[in-house]
Amino acid sequence: MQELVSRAKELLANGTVERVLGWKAGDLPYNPEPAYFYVEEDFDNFVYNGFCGANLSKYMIEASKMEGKTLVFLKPCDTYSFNQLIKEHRVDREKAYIIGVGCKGKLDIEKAKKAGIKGIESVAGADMSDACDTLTFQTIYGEKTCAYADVMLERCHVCKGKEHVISDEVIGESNDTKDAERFAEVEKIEAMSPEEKFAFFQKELSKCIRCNACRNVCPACSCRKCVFDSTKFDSAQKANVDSFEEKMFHVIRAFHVAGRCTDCGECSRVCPQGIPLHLFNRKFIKDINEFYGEYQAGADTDSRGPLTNFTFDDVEPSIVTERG
Amino acid sequence: MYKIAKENLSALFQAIAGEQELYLPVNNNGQVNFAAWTEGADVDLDTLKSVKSPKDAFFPQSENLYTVKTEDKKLKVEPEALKDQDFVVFGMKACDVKGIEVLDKVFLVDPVDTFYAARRKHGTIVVMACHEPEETCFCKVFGIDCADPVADVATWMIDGELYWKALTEKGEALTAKVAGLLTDADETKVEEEKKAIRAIVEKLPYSDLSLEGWNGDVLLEKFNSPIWEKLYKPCLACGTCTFVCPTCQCYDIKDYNTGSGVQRYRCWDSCMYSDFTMMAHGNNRTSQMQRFRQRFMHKLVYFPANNDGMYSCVGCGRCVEKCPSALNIVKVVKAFEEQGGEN
Amino acid sequence: MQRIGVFVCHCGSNIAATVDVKKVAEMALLEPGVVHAEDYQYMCSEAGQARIQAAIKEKNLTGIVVCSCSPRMHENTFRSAAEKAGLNPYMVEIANIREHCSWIHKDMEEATKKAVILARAAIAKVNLNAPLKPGESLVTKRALVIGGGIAGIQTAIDIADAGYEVDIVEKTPSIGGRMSQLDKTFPTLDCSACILTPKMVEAAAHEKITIYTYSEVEAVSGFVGDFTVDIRKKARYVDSDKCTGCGVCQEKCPSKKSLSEFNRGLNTRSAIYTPFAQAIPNVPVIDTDACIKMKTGKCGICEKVCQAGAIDYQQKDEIVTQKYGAIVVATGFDTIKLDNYDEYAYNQSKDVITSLELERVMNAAGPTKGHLERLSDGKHPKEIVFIQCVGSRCADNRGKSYCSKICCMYTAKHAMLIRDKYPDVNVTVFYIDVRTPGKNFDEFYRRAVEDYGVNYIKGQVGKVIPQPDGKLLVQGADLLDNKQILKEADMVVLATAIEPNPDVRKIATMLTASIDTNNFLTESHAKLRPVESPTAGVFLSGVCQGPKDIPETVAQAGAAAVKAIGLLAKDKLLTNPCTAKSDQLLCNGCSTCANVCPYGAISYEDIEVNDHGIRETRRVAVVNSALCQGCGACTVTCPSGAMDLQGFSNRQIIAEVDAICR
Amino acid sequence: MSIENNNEFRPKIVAFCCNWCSYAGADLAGSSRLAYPADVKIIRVPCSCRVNPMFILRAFEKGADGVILCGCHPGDCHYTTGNYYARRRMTLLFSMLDYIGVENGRTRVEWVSAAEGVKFSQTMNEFVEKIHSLGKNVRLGDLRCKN
Amino acid sequence: MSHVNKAKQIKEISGVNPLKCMKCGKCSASCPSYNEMDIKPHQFVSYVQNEDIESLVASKSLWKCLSCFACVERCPRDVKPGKLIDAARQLVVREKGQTYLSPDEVPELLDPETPQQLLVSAFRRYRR
Repeated sequence: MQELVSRAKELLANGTVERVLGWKAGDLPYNPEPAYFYVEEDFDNFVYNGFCGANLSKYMIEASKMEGKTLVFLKPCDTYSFNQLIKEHRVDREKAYIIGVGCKGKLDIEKAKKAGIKGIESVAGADMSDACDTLTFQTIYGEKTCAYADVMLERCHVCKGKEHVISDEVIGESNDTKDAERFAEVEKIEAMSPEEKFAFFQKELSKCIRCNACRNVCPACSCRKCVFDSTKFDSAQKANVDSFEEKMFHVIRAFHVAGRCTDCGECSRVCPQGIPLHLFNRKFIKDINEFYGEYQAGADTDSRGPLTNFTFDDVEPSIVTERG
Repeated sequence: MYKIAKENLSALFQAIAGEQELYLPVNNNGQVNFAAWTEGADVDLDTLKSVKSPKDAFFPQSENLYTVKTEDKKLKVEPEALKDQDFVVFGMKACDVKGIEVLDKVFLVDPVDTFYAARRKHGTIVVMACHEPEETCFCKVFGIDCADPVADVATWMIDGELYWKALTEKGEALTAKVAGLLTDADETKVEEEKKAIRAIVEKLPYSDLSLEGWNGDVLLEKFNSPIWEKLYKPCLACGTCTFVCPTCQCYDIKDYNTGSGVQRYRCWDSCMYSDFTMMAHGNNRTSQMQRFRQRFMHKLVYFPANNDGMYSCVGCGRCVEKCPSALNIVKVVKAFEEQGGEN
Repeated sequence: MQRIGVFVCHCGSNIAATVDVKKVAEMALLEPGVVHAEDYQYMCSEAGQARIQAAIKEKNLTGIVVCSCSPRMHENTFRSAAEKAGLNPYMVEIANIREHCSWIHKDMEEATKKAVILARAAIAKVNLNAPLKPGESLVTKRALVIGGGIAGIQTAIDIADAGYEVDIVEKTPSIGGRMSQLDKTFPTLDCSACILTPKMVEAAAHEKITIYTYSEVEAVSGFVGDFTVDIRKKARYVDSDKCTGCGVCQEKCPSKKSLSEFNRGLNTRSAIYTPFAQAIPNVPVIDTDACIKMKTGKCGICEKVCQAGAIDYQQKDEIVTQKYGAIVVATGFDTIKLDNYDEYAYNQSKDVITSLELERVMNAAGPTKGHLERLSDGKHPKEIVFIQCVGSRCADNRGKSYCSKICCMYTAKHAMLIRDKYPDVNVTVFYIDVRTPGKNFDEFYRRAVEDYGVNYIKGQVGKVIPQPDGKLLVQGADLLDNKQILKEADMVVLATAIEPNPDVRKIATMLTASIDTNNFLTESHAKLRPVESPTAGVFLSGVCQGPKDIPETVAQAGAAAVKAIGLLAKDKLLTNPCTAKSDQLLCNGCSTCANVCPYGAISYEDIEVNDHGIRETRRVAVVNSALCQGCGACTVTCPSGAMDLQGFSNRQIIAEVDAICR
Repeated sequence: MSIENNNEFRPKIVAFCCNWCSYAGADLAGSSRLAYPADVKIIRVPCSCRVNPMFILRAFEKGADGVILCGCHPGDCHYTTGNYYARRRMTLLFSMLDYIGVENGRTRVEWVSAAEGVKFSQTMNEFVEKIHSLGKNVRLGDLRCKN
Repeated sequence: MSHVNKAKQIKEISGVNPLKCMKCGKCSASCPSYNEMDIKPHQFVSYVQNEDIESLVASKSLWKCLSCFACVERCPRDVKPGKLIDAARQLVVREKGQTYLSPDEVPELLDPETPQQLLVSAFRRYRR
């Protein structure tokens, strides 16, 4: 972390960048927030640890409008989002100085809390320098420990890899965290009967409160005005908890980002109701891979997305029925 | 003071639900929220905080106001019926109850919101003391005692037994209905529990948060502070904080085209949304900074200025837990405090 | 709120027999916005139209729905009727209650119910219609012809004769194209040069035609009626204005070892050269790869001998930018490379030649001065074998899948000419099929067989084996006699497949004209619009569209010219108003829409916006309504819903959906 | 009307037809008097690529029991490439609907040329039959739209 | 097995679609064993197309083909008569069941007249 700070200070001092976009320590041991750093003193609060799950790529849309360059710290998976945003002309590569940061898997404090850890006063083992694979919590109710991997975000278990697909330089080591198959959950659902599938999604989606956190955090959902907020399309919907969220909202949203979603997992991370929203996006990704060849959104900045492309002998929609 | 063994609670719930609707914390796919009790529901009284506050029992996220139907070329308006059945909300916490008090200030003053008023009239609240408060709690800051909560019925869960104490007429009435399931108890254990809870509250990291200087007198000073410009930056403009909040009361009114008519409904709105208070001329808050500022100014300045110093925050800490960008009201207060110290 | 009139047509009994038209009108009156509804015997009749017009005026209608036959039938009728009554024609919607209702249902109740719903959907749509005005764009009265072969020349002359300015851009130093390389032409055997040269001269002399030879199209922007084209005039190093075409420079040039492109590499030319004697313009160019002065700085002989002082070693490429209303592509063809056909020994023996090479051999101005001789030893051949379909009709990737169309006829021509001039030479043609559709074509082929004794053998050649004595052993099959044939030949002529000029791909990309897998330009409709590219304002002339012979090429050149003239004759173009439109406040500038636009109609601009008080510069999509054809691909691909299609807007379609599902 | 009175299930079916091929194919079916059930209502769009997946979801939300999209055969698109994009969009959408538990016969894409009146009619007959076998769309309809 | 099935099998084994043939005869023109054959290479295609497998299997040509693959190489239509012959041979071999030669028996059976190319070809063909 010190290396990140000193490099950032250096780049600020020599005028390469005007500001630094990173994470600032929170008021609890596990809630750092995305923040800008402008001068040397700002870095007193700088932090980069296992709780820095936020994907800073989306913030670069706004940062691209500012004067001068912004130094941004991107984790390997964040770089895919950044690339995709370049492709969609939503960020300006020239306005970004990208330092790829190492990643050892990011943490989901909810998982610890679900495991009964409450009243947390401090956490040990979440720093990048910590080599241990255990997290130790000091709580009001005593010391608690749990395995690092058990508190990891879902997305880290199916990590795309620790390569930075775009960066100006890379600092820090990464650990391979992949220990599950990316499409295993999707396949499980695919194998269900229509009734089971429907029940599964109804149960999950009935929790939705339409807070729009999934949409607003999503780097692919970068529309200036979302169709769900726009009166123009006759599609504006707001917090109709009955039907719309359960049936349409998430499907439409997933379709809107299909072929552009890098599977960064932010939607699932931020959902206050713990809905596994990635299951929608990943279904599209799986289908795209199977029907049109392997495609990873954000792997590059110039290829055509699968939905703005075609081949003469693409599969027919009837494949959905035929494959049973 | 009565008590009932934990294992008999389902009988208690069944008894209550036999006569009226019962809302209580239910675990659905890993998330605990208040929901109507049904046979076999996974009731969860151990989780301290439901994801959403239980305010929907009185102020649902979405409710119909009236339906307009077309009959040939004429329109027929069918108003939605007001709540006319009694119901019980079981397992609210002291902060949640305080949240309802905040809502009362909005909806029960003239002009009275009839939908809300009807629900308040028919609802009986059973509150539970917080056995193990968490690091995100700061109800103490607002003078709430989560060890000794006040509602129609107050309860404590101690060593596998629920202690039960009716505090109001409604509470007495409910107690009478389920008296057969309750046994008499003395208050010793409850007093001990209260002490234990209060001791923990003292240790909570946010308990010493100071709201000094947050009142209507400093409106412009706070409003014009340059701190907002820094604070709002990570905000994603989602509505999570407002939708989990027990006191946020803003709503939007919308129409839904059912094909054969229009349903007019209201639903929670969020001041964080870009289309919040959108009017014909446009929007009076055009930047996210302004919208972000609005939320906290409302909770900590405008509301107390209009309501005898009552803040429209109850320190439940849900926003602290749920904000995707780890922003929250505590960070806002602290940021001003730090700034104040420097100046 | 619209004031909508609904007009239900009986169509005699076509509709009225199965649909209760009165009921449809009655039900329509209950729909929002409808202030008038009536039914009538024949809405499309004069009287019916008059009723519509009367209602528009009396009831002050802002939109109308006609419940009648398919819009493909009478939409235009009703639109112009409405327009005459002062209503915008795009405020008319048709509910198709004949083809889609009365004609397919028998039960009156059921058909009536459906007609009511179809009317309701049309009413819902028209409620959201907005008056549309066809856009107008000015037409630049000048045409560009890319390619200066017979196709390009003919097109240019025809357009120029109609009084419009035409520019021809030709890549090589002279116009004339493939036809200038031919010796004689079938089926009349007249000399190619004799009929082509006058055309070339006519084009060059035409006051309306400007010829850019040794030039290439570098960039194209704009759209139908208003293209802007950059033409690169490559440096000739000879001042065209001064040069008298005396040819002394070519005679004196010491560098004479470059292969002659015009003679298909069968002989050589000087470094400063005109491709052939009748070249137009008769101004040489310097081949910088061969020129000693250019390579070493020493020499300069041409400059010294040039009386006119036309040599200019300092000349630079020049870019000419010109505006055009129409563009005709006439880029022609070449023969395919034979590297994949080792079995025919083309690369092994000089005596195995392509038919185009034979043209040069037979030509009096060719490498052998028109004498038929073996290129290896100059000897007079006694036995010549022609092999058909070399690289044509090929299913694998060695050749082309299509029939090159011209080979059967020119082979008959070659065989006949040889037998005519040299009766001692035996000519054998190995063929798969002889294809001679065309006026006097089969007669021509029969003459070769019957009058000239050309030996046609049904069967293909498997291998040509050069022999040590210089002969060529041809191993073929005679499928009719079921024999394998071994034949010693002195020369073998390959009817090599033709392919579009390889440069056409680059040009098609610049024009956003579509191209097929064989690099032929695609026509707008295979039967009904064969000389128009799907890209408006781009026309196709000659082999660039598909294999064809000279008469067909000239015919198509004329057709393309007429299409271009038809366009240039207009002062303004009316554009289909049902085009896509981008809402600049919603647009993200993400470029997704441009990716799917088949017409290149979407571009991006940085504009200043005031989005509810936020002022900023944004990259937004701009649709060129002159190019947009209104397919709507962009509207669906647009993530923000900024892109919408006028006349088929999101809200309109959703309103129809809602009305049907209600 | 009596159709509503007897309790027979009459599905609501929306058919999107491209203007150049399929709408003309439907016209041909009409002029050839090739019957198909009145449950099918056609919406004319310029090209199959104009059909936004949202339109299909919207139809289901508002109570449609089946949605079919007809366009020019691949390679024959009036706008050269529109139906290729439509094909990809619909494939993915249908797969997603299948994934969330919507019966997968409720949606269909069929390429119908202007000359294929017979095919249009046959397709519609088949499709209506399929929807009959699936019954009312209960999974995607919005509860508020129940009349 | 009916002749229809046999024809089908030959098509399957060879992967050849005889309908693609345009009857140009380049195969026969290329064949070094042409004169030895009673059914000529280009005719193989029509025999298969006409499902006259009996004659094909009984023909000398089957054993005169050198598997030099000249026809396969040069066929412009991707029909590859050589593969049809190969397939017909396999059909014969399969009908014999499991009574294959053992390697030891081969030298005895070798006809000194057998072209070396055939042996090389066979090795090439059967090495997998």
